[in-house]
Amino acid sequence: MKLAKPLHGTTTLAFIFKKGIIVAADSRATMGSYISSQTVHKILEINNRLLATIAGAACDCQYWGRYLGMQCRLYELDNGKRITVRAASKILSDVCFQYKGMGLSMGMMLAGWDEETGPALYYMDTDAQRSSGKVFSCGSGSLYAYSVLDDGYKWDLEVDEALELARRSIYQATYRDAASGGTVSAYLITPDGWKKMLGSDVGDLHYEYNPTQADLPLE
Amino acid sequence: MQKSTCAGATIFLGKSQHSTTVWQFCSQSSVSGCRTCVAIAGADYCLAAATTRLSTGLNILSRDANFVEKISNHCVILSAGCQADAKALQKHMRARHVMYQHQHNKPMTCQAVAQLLSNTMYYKRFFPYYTETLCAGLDKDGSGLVYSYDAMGSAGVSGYACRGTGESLIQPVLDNQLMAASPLVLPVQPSVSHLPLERALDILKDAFTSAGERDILTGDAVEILILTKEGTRTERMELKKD
Amino acid sequence: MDFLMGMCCKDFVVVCADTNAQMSQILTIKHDEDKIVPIDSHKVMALAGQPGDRSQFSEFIIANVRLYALRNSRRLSTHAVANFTRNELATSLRKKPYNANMLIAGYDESCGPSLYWMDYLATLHKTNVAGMGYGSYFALSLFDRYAKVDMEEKEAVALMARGVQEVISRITVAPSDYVIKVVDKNGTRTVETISPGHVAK
Amino acid sequence: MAARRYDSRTTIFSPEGRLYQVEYAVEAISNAGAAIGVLATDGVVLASEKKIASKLLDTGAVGVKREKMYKLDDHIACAVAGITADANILINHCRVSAQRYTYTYQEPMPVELLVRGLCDTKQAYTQFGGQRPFGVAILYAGWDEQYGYQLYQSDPSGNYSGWKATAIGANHQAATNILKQDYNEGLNMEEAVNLVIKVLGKSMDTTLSPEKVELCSLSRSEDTGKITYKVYEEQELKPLLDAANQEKEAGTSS
Repeated sequence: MKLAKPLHGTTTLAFIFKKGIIVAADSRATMGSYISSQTVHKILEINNRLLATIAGAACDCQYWGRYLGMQCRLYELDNGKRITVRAASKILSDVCFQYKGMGLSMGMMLAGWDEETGPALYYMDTDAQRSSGKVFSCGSGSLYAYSVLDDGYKWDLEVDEALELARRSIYQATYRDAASGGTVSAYLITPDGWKKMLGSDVGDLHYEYNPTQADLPLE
Repeated sequence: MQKSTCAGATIFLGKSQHSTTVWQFCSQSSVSGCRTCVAIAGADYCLAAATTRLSTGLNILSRDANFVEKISNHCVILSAGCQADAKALQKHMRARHVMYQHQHNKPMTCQAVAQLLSNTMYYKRFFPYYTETLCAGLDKDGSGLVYSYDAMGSAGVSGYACRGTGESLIQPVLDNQLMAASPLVLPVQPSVSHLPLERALDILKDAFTSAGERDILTGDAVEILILTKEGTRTERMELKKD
Repeated sequence: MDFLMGMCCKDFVVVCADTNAQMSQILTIKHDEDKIVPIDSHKVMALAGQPGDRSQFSEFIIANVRLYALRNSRRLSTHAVANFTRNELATSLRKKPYNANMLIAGYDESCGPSLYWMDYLATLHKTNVAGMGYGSYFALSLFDRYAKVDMEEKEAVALMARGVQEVISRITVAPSDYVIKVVDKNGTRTVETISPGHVAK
Repeated sequence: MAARRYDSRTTIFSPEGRLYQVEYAVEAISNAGAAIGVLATDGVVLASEKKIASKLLDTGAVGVKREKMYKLDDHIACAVAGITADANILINHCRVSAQRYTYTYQEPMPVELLVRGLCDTKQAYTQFGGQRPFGVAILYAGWDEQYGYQLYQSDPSGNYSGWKATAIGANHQAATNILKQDYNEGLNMEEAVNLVIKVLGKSMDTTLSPEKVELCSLSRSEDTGKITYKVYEEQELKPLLDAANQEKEAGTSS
């Protein structure tokens, strides 16, 4: 019997650019070599302004993601305004620090558009590391995703270019990383909130990117 | 040093060692419990089935054990894995449901049971219920819902699911027969082929029969609950007794 | 792979730290992580160690130092901050240790600039030259050779930049980006950032 | 009689908004031996009157010889007026907090911090029920880096304040009046010692004598930075007291 559904076989990424924030992820969950799900929601919709990507143990990410959603709502009720990404990420990071060394396993990115300061993106994990930044990727496929992402990233990308960059990065990661796969989902965050922009099955994507035998990458 | 992005080698090494001990404790060899359970959601029904064999390692303790807990007329919980933990979890959920009814004067929706189940299981994050659980039922319109969990309560909603030792045998069959597009795909496409009840029941029975042929721990009989808006009925299908 | 160094001269103290945030030994996720955090206008704390412990511990110390200033309308001296920090680190060492090494640099009205070195075991040492991490092997001998107590700020910063260059060229796993800050009677300021390898987009 | 209903508990206000128990505690101190402090440019001087209850009391015994003056840390000393037993508790509190501060910060505790810390404790006893307030007023003399020489006074209510010269205990009203007249800005330690003894002599009912008077000073060497807490021994004290007694006599006879 398998106890936890580890999502460390995962590729997630997020980046800020001129027009907003792109958040993208694959959807595979594995237990050892068994694919336990191809339809995991690795981008949690914390509320209608905040998105979190998850990697690590699914149960930890889901539970604490839910907890974060609750805390964010309570903050809104207490203060009459939306919580900043910075504050929300600190809530989660403090939880991680509190449980440090006890076996929790999460690698998350939190993205959203703050009312006063604009787009914000944080990376945090169960070592209680927490960093803000413009470009992050997380999970076992992140190294593959990073190189494609870094190569194509520019501040003044158009929205469709950015979405394509995200999709391509995740796709390339699923191509090399056996633990990543399923569907590429991509969201766009703007001042109005998030919107799911893409959902592409990696199986179809492969033939879309490589329509003929000649297009296939060098083996 | 502390972690590696490549499959989090260090973190998960520690973790899988932990899981292995748990494994040794509660998997096929020693702990008694249900072995295989399946749930299938349809447009106007939900099927929930579990084998009735209770076994400890290779010893069969009972051929007529019950592993499906009916929480309400439109929600059941099925658990594979350690029987003691499964019963503890199911009884706890039933008690919570009774309390809910006293407080709210109505039964819990299947969605609420599913969420409560997830929190209940995560509550024991550091000493989990050694069970893989399914929550199957109907929404307020009478169409089927299936939620599946790992031991610590991570939940996924799907049209059908299998848990237990038969999972790797039955799940691919269900995928083949029932899976459509991924629910994550845009533009949205139907992700489950909703079969007529009789057809789904046939597939379910065939799947168990086949699993019984190849899995030494699946056998004896299958208890099948058929939940519809009109009510719940139980079917029993005999499997080979070997 | 964190790298810190510090140098205390007659009228000022210079501190340098790398600015890389790593997710693992082989992955840098950020090139502008400021590891030299201000304690108050005339004190800074440069930290190395586990990222989580680093930030949690420094936030805790800074909050307490600020609380003291508010409660008592009086600032703690650099000496007091260093000893307070040591005390907290030593206390938690036997319970829930913080894996954080640090340099504390400050300028006091009464006694001028000062620099303290402290490791995660709460060893505290007041010194005029300090280094933390593998880079310190190179930086320290360079300081021993060239550093003088009456150096101009410019000279000191230049010497520190030479230390960074040496670290980059000799250490196989050297961080790619650095920042140098100065603390003197006018407060704290960033004087130089060094990013030879990384091209920011 | 009206007060009766409101004075049995420390934490209950009377309809006039007074805390009788606290006021009674302040009253108790007015009957205790006086203590006087004067701030000088180069130090702080404290003096106090000891009441000798019986001829048989051994004035050389440890607890009796130094009954009013206590060193709290290297740089802080105090004189107490009131119930000595209560004072002992508070003094211990001060000493522990001073050492704890040094332990944490490796530098001497600022004087006001110590005074405030103690007054927080005193205050608590006027607010939380079940216990009586401390029947002690204290004069603190100290030196720190930021404010130099300082003189503070605190009473059972937990109020504290800084002074150039002040008095607590029996006849403190009279003593402060004299201090007001005779205190000169910028006086030095020697002048401060004389002033303190003069005021003590005038406010005491009897003549000054070494077994009835305690005198101490706190000063810092400019060269070494070392702070000296000095308690005047009998041979040093006697000539000063005799001179004051003579002056007092001369004053009354003329």
